[in-house]
Amino acid sequence: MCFKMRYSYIIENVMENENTHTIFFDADFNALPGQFIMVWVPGYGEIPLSLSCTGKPKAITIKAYNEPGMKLINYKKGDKLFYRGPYGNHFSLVDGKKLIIAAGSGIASMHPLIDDNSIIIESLKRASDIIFEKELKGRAIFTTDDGTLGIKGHVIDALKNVNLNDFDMIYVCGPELMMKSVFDFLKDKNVRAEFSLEREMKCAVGICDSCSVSGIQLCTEGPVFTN
Amino acid sequence: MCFKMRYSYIIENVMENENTHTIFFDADFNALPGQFIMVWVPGYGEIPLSLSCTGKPKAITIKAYNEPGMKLINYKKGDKLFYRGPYGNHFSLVDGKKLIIAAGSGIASMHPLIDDNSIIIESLKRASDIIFEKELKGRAIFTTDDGTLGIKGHVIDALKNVNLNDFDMIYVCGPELMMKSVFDFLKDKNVRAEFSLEREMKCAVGICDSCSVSGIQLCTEGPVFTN
Amino acid sequence: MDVSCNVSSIKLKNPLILASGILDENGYTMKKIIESGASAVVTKSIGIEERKGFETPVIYEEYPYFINAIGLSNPGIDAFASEMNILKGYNVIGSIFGTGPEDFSYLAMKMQEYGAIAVELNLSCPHVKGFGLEIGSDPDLVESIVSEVKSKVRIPVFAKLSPNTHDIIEEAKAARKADALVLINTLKAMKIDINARMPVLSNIYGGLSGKSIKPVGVRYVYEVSKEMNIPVIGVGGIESYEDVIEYIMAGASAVEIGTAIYRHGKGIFKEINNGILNFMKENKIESLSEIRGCALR
Amino acid sequence: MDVSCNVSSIKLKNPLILASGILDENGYTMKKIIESGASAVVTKSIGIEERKGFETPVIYEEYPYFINAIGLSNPGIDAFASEMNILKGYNVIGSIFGTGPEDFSYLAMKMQEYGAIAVELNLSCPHVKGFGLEIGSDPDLVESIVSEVKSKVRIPVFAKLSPNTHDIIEEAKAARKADALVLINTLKAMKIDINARMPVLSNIYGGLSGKSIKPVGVRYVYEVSKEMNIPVIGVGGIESYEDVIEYIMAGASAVEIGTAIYRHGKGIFKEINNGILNFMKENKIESLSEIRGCALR
Ligand SMILES: Cc1cc2nc3c(=O)[nH]c(=O)nc-3n(C[C@H](O)[C@H](O)[C@H](O)COP(=O)(O)OP(=O)(O)OC[C@H]3O[C@@H](n4cnc5c(N)ncnc54)[C@H](O)[C@@H]3O)c2cc1C
Ligand SMILES: Cc1cc2nc3c(=O)[nH]c(=O)nc-3n(C[C@H](O)[C@H](O)[C@H](O)COP(=O)(O)OP(=O)(O)OC[C@H]3O[C@@H](n4cnc5c(N)ncnc54)[C@H](O)[C@@H]3O)c2cc1C
Ligand SMILES: Cc1cc2nc3c(=O)[nH]c(=O)nc-3n(C[C@H](O)[C@H](O)[C@H](O)COP(=O)(O)O)c2cc1C
Ligand SMILES: Cc1cc2nc3c(=O)[nH]c(=O)nc-3n(C[C@H](O)[C@H](O)[C@H](O)COP(=O)(O)O)c2cc1C
Ligand code: FES
Ligand code: FES
Repeated sequence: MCFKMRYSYIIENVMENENTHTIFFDADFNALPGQFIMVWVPGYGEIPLSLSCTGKPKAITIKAYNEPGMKLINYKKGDKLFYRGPYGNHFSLVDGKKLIIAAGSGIASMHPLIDDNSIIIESLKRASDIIFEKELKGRAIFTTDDGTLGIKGHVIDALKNVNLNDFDMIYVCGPELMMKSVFDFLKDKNVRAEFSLEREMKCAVGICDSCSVSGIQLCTEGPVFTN
Repeated sequence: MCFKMRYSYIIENVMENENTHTIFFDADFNALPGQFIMVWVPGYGEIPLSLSCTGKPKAITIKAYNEPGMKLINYKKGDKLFYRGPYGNHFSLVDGKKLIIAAGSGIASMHPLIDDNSIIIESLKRASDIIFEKELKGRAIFTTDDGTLGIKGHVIDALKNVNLNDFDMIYVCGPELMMKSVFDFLKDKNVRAEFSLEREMKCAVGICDSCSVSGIQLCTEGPVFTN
Repeated sequence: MDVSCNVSSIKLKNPLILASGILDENGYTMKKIIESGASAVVTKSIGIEERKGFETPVIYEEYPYFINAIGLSNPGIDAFASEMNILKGYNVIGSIFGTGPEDFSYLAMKMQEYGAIAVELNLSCPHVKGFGLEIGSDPDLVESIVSEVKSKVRIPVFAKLSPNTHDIIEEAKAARKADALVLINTLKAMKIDINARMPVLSNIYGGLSGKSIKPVGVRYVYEVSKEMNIPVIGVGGIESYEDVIEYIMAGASAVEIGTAIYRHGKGIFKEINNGILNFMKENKIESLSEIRGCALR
Repeated sequence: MDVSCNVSSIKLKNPLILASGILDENGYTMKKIIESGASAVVTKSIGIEERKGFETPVIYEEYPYFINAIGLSNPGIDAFASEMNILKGYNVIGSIFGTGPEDFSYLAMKMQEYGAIAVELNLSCPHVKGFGLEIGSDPDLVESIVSEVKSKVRIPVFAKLSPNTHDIIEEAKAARKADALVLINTLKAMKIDINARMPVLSNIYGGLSGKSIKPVGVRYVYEVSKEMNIPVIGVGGIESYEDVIEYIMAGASAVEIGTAIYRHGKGIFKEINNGILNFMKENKIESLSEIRGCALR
């Protein structure tokens, strides 16, 4: 186990929408869907970001809110991306049918799970917030707050119409409130589900206590938990 | 490379003569003839000692002069022997006939080389100084200062009578004066010879400069040198 | 075989305490640590007011180095009441920091009220201006803080001293009224990333902890145990039962473990405890008091 | 690409100097080191009289720790003439130690007479009573030693300071008349063998060097470079070209390498030099001055 700070060169910076970018970089560490890295933007800070591609090349998909994020989405091909990791546990990989439930940038960590065997329920504020449009095409059920795409409403409104028994695994990532509502909805159904939690993370190695929930460190024992 | 202080249990302490003892200990590091260890006698000091047995069990043979030596020869079966190493390079192992030239406790480092294919020339002060008597039986030519065993005189007096071309390798260890005389004697002969040098050693890892000869550190680049 | 130990009037079932600043901001986390085998936990250092701490990055890791500049982030003593509540009945030592005797004694009284079994004065954090190190290097201030706190609380008072000093004995003597000394805090240090061409930590400087500092920690415990007659809790770079035994032979009454958790997880307390028991069995040691300070010459 | 550098008036073909105390008691050894690629060597610290140094064991090694208590063993300044003779024409920096201004200035003059290109004042050895650390922690004494030596010799004077301090800036200011500061010496530390139940080093305490102390060394170089305008030579834990670059980015004019030799051998100087050249090439750096101190904020 050695997580020293490293860097990789950026191969491509793809704008997904107004403030969301996917940054591909040339790294050869091994990682699994659900794991994250700590990205250091020298002079601006360090933030946890899920790997949105876990193969080769790797990628992160970031919705820029804060200073490091804003800086990051302006990185260019050939720039150095500094990071440490990968950290955390990962989603269970299953052979059968998968249901992916995402809201906002939560889709980033589940991007590596999308394949011909998966259906995605994604909830957005509005149609223009969509990312990974190409990958989602023909596989996704959308809900939007303003009804500009798919169902007007929340994930649960879409989830109600799905036959949960069709799926071998349900993956969920998004704002905590949304995950709570999905968790509650699934509670009395007999399904396998995994939730990826996001909390402030400072150390990512399980010693600073900033990401703890009920005595569990999300950075080392999570971020993925089962229902 | 990790030379941290370790210990092994002593299996047997064999008195070779008045103040020379062979101490067998149960260690499983790999070593070759000519290498040495730094033996720590807690509270008394640390001294370099050649391995007089390099297989299993290992052994050191010590002629006690100073405080740590005196303490060491009184160690009993079951006591802990503290040491670090093995250090240094080793004698070249050859298949053919070997001539071993030793004086005093110099024989210790060459003990592992003694076999049916070797002849030993050993010089002693007097007959009672002999050690490894059993192993030497029938293979050794002795010289003594007082004539109480073998030839009265020095190694060279014995060396003169030997046909050097019979040997594929000559090994030499003993006081520096004796080695110098052997070195000079062999200079114009066309033979392969290796000399094991002993100097004060403090660090044994090539940084304190206490064992240096002409800019070479005996502890790391020696103790074995070729003619 | 008996691994229990006493630090001043406190009896602990084993010598393994969680060090301040590591997994101890949250009541449930600390509970987990005690359930994992620690005999007590020291809380994160708590001050009068909430502090956010420094911007990220706040740690740099490259074994055997671990450098942190968390910056004394903490919720403030009032908000911390709720975490302490979760820990009722558990062995919690309240770590506190402040700028002078008033701060420290106020915080100590609060910790006592919250049920702490002892209070640990952080006189030694190396990277936060105005706290810790600057206090720790002023013997008069240390003396007045310790006296003041001692006069205000009934629970034992531990003083955690800085290793960033040239004369630990002077420092230790200034803190001699404490019921125990805690040695050591981190060494002031830093890391520059040569590819980014800048310091990694947002605060530039941080504190070096973990494996690298063990020989310094052992030396402080030894030096103080040799010169003074005061219980010492050893901290710094403990990763294995051998390290614990080394500190105990240097004179430590108990030890605190911090950084090692990131490599070994919370299981380290049970692991080390088992290691100690095995060592005692092999060496026919009945109680830790037989070997405490046995290396002192 | 240019790896040469200047330390005060001295021009070096590369920034890699052999540190004091490692393979530098013997003239032929030092010659070998220079021939292996070091741009200069610092001699073992030499005093007025011969000193045998401490009884063995004088080192303890367990990567990443290296602890030594050689005890300033040296042949005395008069006997050392013959070693210096072997080194005529080579870049030798004479390290000296003593108890006060007279000792130091006498020794410095001798070193100058022997052909040293500079003199390094060892104000910082942590484990020998009456020398080094005790001197280094007395700013007035440091100041008078540096002044006295400066007034007596023409060659540059370097002051090697102790990291066993709470305020390096105070120390550095006391030595400000020196032509360069050398940071850092070893950290006072120790090792207890738990099976022997005693300290390993005969002197009990020794100095921690090697990998473990690099973050402390870098921090001292950075802190002094930031606060003061004086050349600094970085020392402590350098094992690779990355470490050298890190020290240079922290502000070091050159570096000294010691302990790493036991793992990497004398070839380390060429190896590191090649590493630096590659790094410069990849990063399009023409001269080390482009990156010197570039991490300072
Ligand atoms: C394990 C893990 C994986 C993560 N993976 C990703 C990822 O792949 N892609 C990604 O974009 N982010 C991801 N994040 C979140 C990302 O790290 C944070 O957005 C970023 O660190 C800024 O967080 P902050 O809390 O410091 O925000 P601040 O700097 O405090 O942000 C300012 C404001 O923006 C809001 N905000 C911040 N982030 C979000 C968000 N994602 N959605 C809505 N509002 C937000 C905050 O609530 C706040 O009001 C991940 C976080 C974790 C813990
Ligand atoms: C690589 C190496 C391997 C060694 N292997 C062995 C070994 O296998 N067995 C062994 O017995 N010793 C061996 N020695 C020597 C042993 O380490 C020393 O005898 C011991 O360290 C004491 O040395 P000292 O110089 O400190 O003697 P001191 O403590 O100074 O000894 C006191 C006196 O005894 C004399 N003396 C010391 N050693 C000898 C000696 N061997 N013969 C005659 N006079 C002596 C000294 O000249 C001195 O006058 C080896 C040394 C080295 C460097
Ligand atoms: C992330 C981190 C945070 C720390 N925070 C504090 C703190 O708030 N108060 C304190 O007294 N010591 C703090 N320390 C120091 C530790 O308590 C301990 O003294 C030091 O890390 C040495 O022990 P270790 O090597 O076992 O970690 C912190 C250490 C680390 C690594
Ligand atoms: C075996 C040994 C002996 C040393 N002797 C001296 C000395 O005589 N004078 C001195 O100024 N520093 C001495 N030092 C300290 C080194 O010069 C250097 O400052 C320290 O070891 C840190 O550098 P390093 O980590 O590269 O070894 C010695 C260090 C070692 C390991
Ligand atoms: S981020 Fe520090 S414990 Fe998880
Ligand atoms: S014994 Fe130290 S260099 Fe050989």
